[in-house]
Amino acid sequence: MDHIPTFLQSKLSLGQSAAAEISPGLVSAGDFQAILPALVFIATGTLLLMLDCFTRGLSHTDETRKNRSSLSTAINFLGLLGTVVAGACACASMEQADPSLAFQNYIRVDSFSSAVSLIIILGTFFSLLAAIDYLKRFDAEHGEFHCLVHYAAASMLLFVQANNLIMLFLAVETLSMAAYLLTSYLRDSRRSVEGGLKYFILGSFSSGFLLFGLTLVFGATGELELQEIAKSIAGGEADRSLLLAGMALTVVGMGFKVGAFPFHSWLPDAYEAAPSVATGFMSVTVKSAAIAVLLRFLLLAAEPAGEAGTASVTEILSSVLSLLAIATMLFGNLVALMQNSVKRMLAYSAIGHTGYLLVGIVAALGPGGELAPDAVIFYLLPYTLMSIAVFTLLGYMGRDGKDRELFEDYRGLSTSRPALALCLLVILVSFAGIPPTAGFWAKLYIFRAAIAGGHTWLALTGILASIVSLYFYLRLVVNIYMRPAEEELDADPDSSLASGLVITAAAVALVILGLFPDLEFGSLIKALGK
Amino acid sequence: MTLSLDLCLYLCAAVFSIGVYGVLSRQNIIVILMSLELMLNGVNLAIISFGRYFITPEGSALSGTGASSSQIFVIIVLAIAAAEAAVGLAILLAVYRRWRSARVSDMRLLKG
Amino acid sequence: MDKWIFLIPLLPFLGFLVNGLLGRRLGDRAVAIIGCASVAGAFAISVASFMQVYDAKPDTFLQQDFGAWIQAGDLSVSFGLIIDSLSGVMCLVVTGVGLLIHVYSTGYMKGDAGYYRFFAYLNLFMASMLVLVTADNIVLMFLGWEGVGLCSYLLIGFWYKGLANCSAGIKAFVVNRIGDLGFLLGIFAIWAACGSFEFSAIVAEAPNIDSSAAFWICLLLFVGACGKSAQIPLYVWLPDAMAGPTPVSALIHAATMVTSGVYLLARLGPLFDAAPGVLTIVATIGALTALLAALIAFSQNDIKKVLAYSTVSQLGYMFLAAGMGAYSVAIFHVVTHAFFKALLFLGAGAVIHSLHHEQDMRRMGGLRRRLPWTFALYLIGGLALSGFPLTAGFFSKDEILHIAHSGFGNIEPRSVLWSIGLLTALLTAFYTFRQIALVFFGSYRGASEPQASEESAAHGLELDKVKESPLSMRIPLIVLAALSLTGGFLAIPHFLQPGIEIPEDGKISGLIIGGIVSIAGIAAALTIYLRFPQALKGFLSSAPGKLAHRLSSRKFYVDEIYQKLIIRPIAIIAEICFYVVDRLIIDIILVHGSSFGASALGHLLRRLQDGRTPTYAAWFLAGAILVLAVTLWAAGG
Amino acid sequence: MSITLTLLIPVATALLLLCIPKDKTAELRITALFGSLATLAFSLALLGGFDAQYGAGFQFTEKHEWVPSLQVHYHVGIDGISLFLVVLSALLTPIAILCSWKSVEKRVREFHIALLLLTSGVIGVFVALDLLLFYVFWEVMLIPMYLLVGIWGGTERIRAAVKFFIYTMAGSLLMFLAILYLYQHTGTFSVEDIYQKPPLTGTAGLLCFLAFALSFAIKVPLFPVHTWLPDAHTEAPTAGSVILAGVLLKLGIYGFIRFAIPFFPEAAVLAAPWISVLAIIGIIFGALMCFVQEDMKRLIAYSSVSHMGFVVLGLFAFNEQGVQGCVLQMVNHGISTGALFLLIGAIYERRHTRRIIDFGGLAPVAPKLAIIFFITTLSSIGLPFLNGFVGEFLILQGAYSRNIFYAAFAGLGIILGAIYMLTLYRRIFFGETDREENAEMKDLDGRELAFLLPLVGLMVFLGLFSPWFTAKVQPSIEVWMTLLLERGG
Repeated sequence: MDHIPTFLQSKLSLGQSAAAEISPGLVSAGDFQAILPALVFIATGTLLLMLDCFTRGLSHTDETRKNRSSLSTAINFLGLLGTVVAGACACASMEQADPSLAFQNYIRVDSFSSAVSLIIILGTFFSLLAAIDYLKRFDAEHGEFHCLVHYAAASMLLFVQANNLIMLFLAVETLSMAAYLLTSYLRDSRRSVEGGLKYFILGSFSSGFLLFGLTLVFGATGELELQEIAKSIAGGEADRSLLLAGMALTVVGMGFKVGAFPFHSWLPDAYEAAPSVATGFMSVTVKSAAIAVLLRFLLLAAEPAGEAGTASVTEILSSVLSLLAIATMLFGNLVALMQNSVKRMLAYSAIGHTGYLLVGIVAALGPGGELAPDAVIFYLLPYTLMSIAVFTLLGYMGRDGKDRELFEDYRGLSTSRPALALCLLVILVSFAGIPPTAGFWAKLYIFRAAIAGGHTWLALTGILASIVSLYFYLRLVVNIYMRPAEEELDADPDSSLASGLVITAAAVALVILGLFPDLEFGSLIKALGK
Repeated sequence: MTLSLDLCLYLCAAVFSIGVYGVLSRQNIIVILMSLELMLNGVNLAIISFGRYFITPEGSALSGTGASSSQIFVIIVLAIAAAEAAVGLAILLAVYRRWRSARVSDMRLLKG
Repeated sequence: MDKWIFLIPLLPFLGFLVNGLLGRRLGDRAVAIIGCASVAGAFAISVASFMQVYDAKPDTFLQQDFGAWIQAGDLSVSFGLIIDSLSGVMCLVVTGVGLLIHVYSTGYMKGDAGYYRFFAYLNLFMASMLVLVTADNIVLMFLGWEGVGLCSYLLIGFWYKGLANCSAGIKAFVVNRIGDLGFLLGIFAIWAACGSFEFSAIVAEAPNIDSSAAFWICLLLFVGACGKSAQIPLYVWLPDAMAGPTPVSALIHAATMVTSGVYLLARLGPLFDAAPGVLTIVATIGALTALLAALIAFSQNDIKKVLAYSTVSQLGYMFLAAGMGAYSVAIFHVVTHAFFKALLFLGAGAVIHSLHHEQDMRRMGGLRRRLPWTFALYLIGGLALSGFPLTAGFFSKDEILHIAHSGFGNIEPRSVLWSIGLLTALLTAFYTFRQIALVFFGSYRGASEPQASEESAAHGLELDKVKESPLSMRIPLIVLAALSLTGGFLAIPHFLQPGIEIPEDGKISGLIIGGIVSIAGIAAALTIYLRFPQALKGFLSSAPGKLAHRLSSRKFYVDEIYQKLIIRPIAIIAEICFYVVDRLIIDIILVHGSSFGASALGHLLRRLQDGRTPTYAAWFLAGAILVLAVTLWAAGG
Repeated sequence: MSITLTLLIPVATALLLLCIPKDKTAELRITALFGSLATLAFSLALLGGFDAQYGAGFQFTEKHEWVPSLQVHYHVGIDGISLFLVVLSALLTPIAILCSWKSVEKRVREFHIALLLLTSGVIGVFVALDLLLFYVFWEVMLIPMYLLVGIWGGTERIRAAVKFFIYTMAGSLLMFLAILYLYQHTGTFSVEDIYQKPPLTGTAGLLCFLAFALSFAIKVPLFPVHTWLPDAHTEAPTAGSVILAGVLLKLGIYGFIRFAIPFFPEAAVLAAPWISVLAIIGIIFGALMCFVQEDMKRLIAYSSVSHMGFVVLGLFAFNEQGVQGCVLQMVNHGISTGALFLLIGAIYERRHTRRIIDFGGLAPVAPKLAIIFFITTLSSIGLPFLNGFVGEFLILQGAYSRNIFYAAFAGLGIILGAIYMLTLYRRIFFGETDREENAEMKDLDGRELAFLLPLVGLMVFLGLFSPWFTAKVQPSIEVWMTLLLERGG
């Protein structure tokens, strides 16, 4: 990672050249190519919705169960296929090194957005895979699930690619709406709908702040396009206090999406409420997208260096974010310490991980920050694998329509399911950031970037938070490995192949990535391409 | 008489704040939904004000794409607000079916 | 001969290995043969080496080096052995007395379940002692030094079923270790000062060492010597060491090991000469120890305890001599003391053996008729110890007193110490013959007197069942008795320090005074205990008599003082450290405290999440306002 | 290649074990044993091929690119200091497997896998010449150890395991931060390269040193961060205790030697008196703790605190004798304390109690046990003729040269050591055999002798022929001292 990310190198020059290329009123094929993965998601999502709608009567009549199951097989298959195709498209776009703009600069495709897109697609794929078992077991095989996931994925891809405030807001809202619905997906469950409601109210509330922030930025600079905003700020044309207020509110809004303290409060409840597969999906993809966008927004839209004497916008935002990062890391990990439910513990630990990611963002904003974006991307990858796997496990453990979420429920897992326990051990070790797993390198890159940027205190706080986090990850290990089961876990549910696949694949990937951390996305894709 | 930008912004801030207050203080989910709409509309007002501000008396744009874009922005926000309201009501229905209540503070299963 | 001196320690060591590993299968007879033969071999080689050294010119020695033992940087310690006049004499004493005691033990230990173990330990002891004596460097000497300490521990606790024996062993080992720490530090100081551990190099370097360094080196080494040779304040272990089998007491705790402190001083004589301050301390401690132990010996009732305190007292004499710079005289006393004290111990052993392990003198008496041989031999030993004219003890002890009185070399006369020494000589004669009177004269009390302690094994043995011990035990006694009578005529000081000049004036008068004192003591004891026991009882029941007796019999409360001032506090400190420092402060307050703090904080923060959406929104709003405020404040500032 | 093979064989064996059905315990044990013996053979090959006169630098080095973007390399090699530690680690593994032959009944396969992975991790720490590689091994080995304590340990095992893990991780995470800081400063993870760069000085250097030192001090363990050790030792299965005492504690010292001190010489010299004082407190404190213990394993654990204090003291004397003694004493302590744990394990296997008060009079019942225990005790209290003395002698000589009071106070530990060890011995083996269970106790069998006698042999061998050892270490120590001087220590 010794190179400066390409998207950053061409940051300003691109703005100028792109401006010359604008040909108003025309939508070219290239434009569609740029958003192809998102289009594939939208297309499959719509197709699945149609399929579900027009066959719903079929599935609810007294027709044989066979029909119903073949229908869901078809839906599952289609969903996964769509994801794979989208992934392939994203891989293809990864090939092109130079950033490109589309739809009158509303969309910007560069290596950063492609990398994050791939992570999102990966997360989507794994979630859909895990959902096959889960939905069957919880008898919740409605077509909307796939449709919602696909739409959410599509909006996340657009979110990541957004180069314009309007696009940004549009994408984040569609994404959020899908997420609200996913949370309350188990609509017969009180918890699920309660979580959905809370998520919705607070989400909309934060959207208001986000929109206000974006508006103020727009008002201060007169621009909607990120590069133009940067230029305007650099040129000193922008109204400084208006701009700062706007940036601050944007950070608040985005802070909500990533789950930073004190904007986190929706997160534990929503995570607990949502069906485990959906929690896994949201926890990785929504967070990845939001973190990526926050980083991109701050990098692209803020001016590179401040005038002498006054603190630059970047510097101010960076110190605000440092405070948020510290609070988030400590809060998440400390509260996770006190949870009795594994799912809630994971929710709080997710908040903690947000804190680490914010450290990466802070590092990216400062001098010497060219390492940080890659560090953030690298962090997202193992995080995606770990989260999905562990939420899949939560789903797998569920029996009779109930989650088994307490720590005690995991006792003796290592004797009844040794292979699964081993995978889980790997995953938890990775969560704790211990080699030889990918989680270790993720933390390494982040903290290294922080130290390179002179944010040693942030790194120190991160280390302290990590020490706290050891305890609750270990607590699960203790229950799995060291305490005998009070009651034998029932036999494997008939459908657990996909869950097992997800967990195993994640564990193996984490180890491989831990042993060969230089297998970055880029090189991986290149290796596949050749 | 021309409305100065500052005045417009104060107005929209006030509308936004009323919305915020509503969300914070109201128990009825319907009212909260309305308050949320109020927040978005307050911001909408600001966008429009900015758009107007970016157009000089001569009718040409003061800066960049701002002036025309603001109108697009507003329309999109309106659309989003509508969609959001739909989603919100859907969730509200589900909640009401399960909880037989529309008081937001009743839902306290998830906490801690 | 110099090719073979390594066999001196090695033969007993091989004996140890064979007996220790195979002894159980070999049977008692073979064990005894191996044990004695290995020591006899060592004795033979010692004699041969000694003759070679003796015949040759002064300052010759035999040396053998077997390469490095410890090496680090410029520090190097080798396995090097040396036989010169000093170590030659010591070798002879050690192997000679050792051989006799081995022979004696074959009879004494007969039938004991740990027969092979006993001989293995004894052989190991011989090996260590011989390493100690023949080492050519101080670190190797330390190996022997610790080795004999270990064997002492093992042999004191030989009858390990009695926990008291084991505790006595531990006490001996630990008190020795305290001295050893001083010794070790002294070794380090020597290396710092001389850059070498070899005796020859140290002695050569001794005059160049600056005086304060020399003072500290010698003081530290003397601490080591105090431990091993049972001087104040580290003498307390020796009386307890009598828990071991009697041959052990004779060999280790009288004849050989306990004298190694004196040997150390003699070895490094020139070094100590460079530290006159330490010599004063040595002489003073020696004299005081001699007196104190003699006073305690007065009222002991255990036959071996009397001898043990007497040993401490005699060692005091040796240190007095060494403190006067007359190392050769000290060694002279070591040699004669080895003879007569071994004789006494073995004689006491014979008595004990005959009485089936009865050690309490109050339950003895009148044994001279039943045990005529033992009585005669014991009497010779007693005379020698009392310094009866022309016995071995007479010459060596009076030489010491004479030197103290007249000064030696550069050392001024120390008349106070001399008078203490003289007083002690009187006391020595007195308590020795008190013992003889109690054991051999009077009437037998074994059947009547109630048992003094539960440990004594004999249960009212009838006098006519008391039998003389076997021949294997008697022969060594005879040899030792002969040596005790004639040993005084060996001119050891002149052999060891060829240029020695013991001031002649007043020597004869000194001898006469010594003789008179000794005879006076003997006479007094015999008179009081045999003729006027009632007067004694009268005196003891008077107030000053009671006090004196109590002080003496309770050993001046030294053990109790140590217990109160050192051992108890350490135990209390250990408890406090464990429960307060380790458990409470470090583990509970700091370690668990920090985790508890984290949990408490977590618990507190958790309450933010109260489940009510408006609360959540309020926190959100507060956060937003805070972020806004910080941003604008930072921009303004 | 030999180092890599030594590292990989345990891992390969562990993978092989995964292929054997879990109920075939005999096959599992034999496979693990052979794997560990092969590791031992390779480590002995290293010992045989080691060239004491090689001069500066490391031998058997291998260097391959691992993470190019960070310039992390798979760079391994050994010098005289790490040589014997590698051999010791490889030696203790088959012993640990043998001593668990009967005592570990549950989850045999996982047990051996954990043990073998632990071996690899530990050896990796000793051979790594890349700071990050070192750190990876350093943490990797924690997990198997954690599981060993937590799964196969005694009644309080979970608490002990978690305490062990969090204690050590807390230290090592701070070190992790310091490693990254150092990397930022020097731009490399290569240990040899860092040796060549100008050292970090001032506050930054001091803080980094402290972070390293804390991590290593916890592992050693140095007073006052030792409280995890008694718990971990007491609860760990015998094999775990053996490896823990024999090897894991050495990692801390090794870390000081290889990393903390040469990286930050200025800070190390500044901190040396403080650390020495802590070491001395540890020596005395650990020994005093032994007086109060009721559980023999816990007693030995506290005695380890005391002994490791000596080792630290020798190291921070910063002279040839002290460092030489430190290296030697590390190995000595591994052998003798390892043997003590094995013996206590053997007793526990027979009597299922470790409370000292339950014993007494074992000497006539189990003479072989008594003799070996006694020799080990003597080795532990530093009796000349056995290994412990040479190490302690050199350490104290080194400490004396640094400051006479260090040696004097540390020497108290020797006295106290004699008291508690001999008392322990007395309480277990001497006295009347008054309990029936004790009277019926079996003596050591052939299997136990097979792993105890080599250790006893080593005690005697190192006690008599220590130059064989020190000659191999000496050149490396000279290089180390020069390095320290060059870097301003």
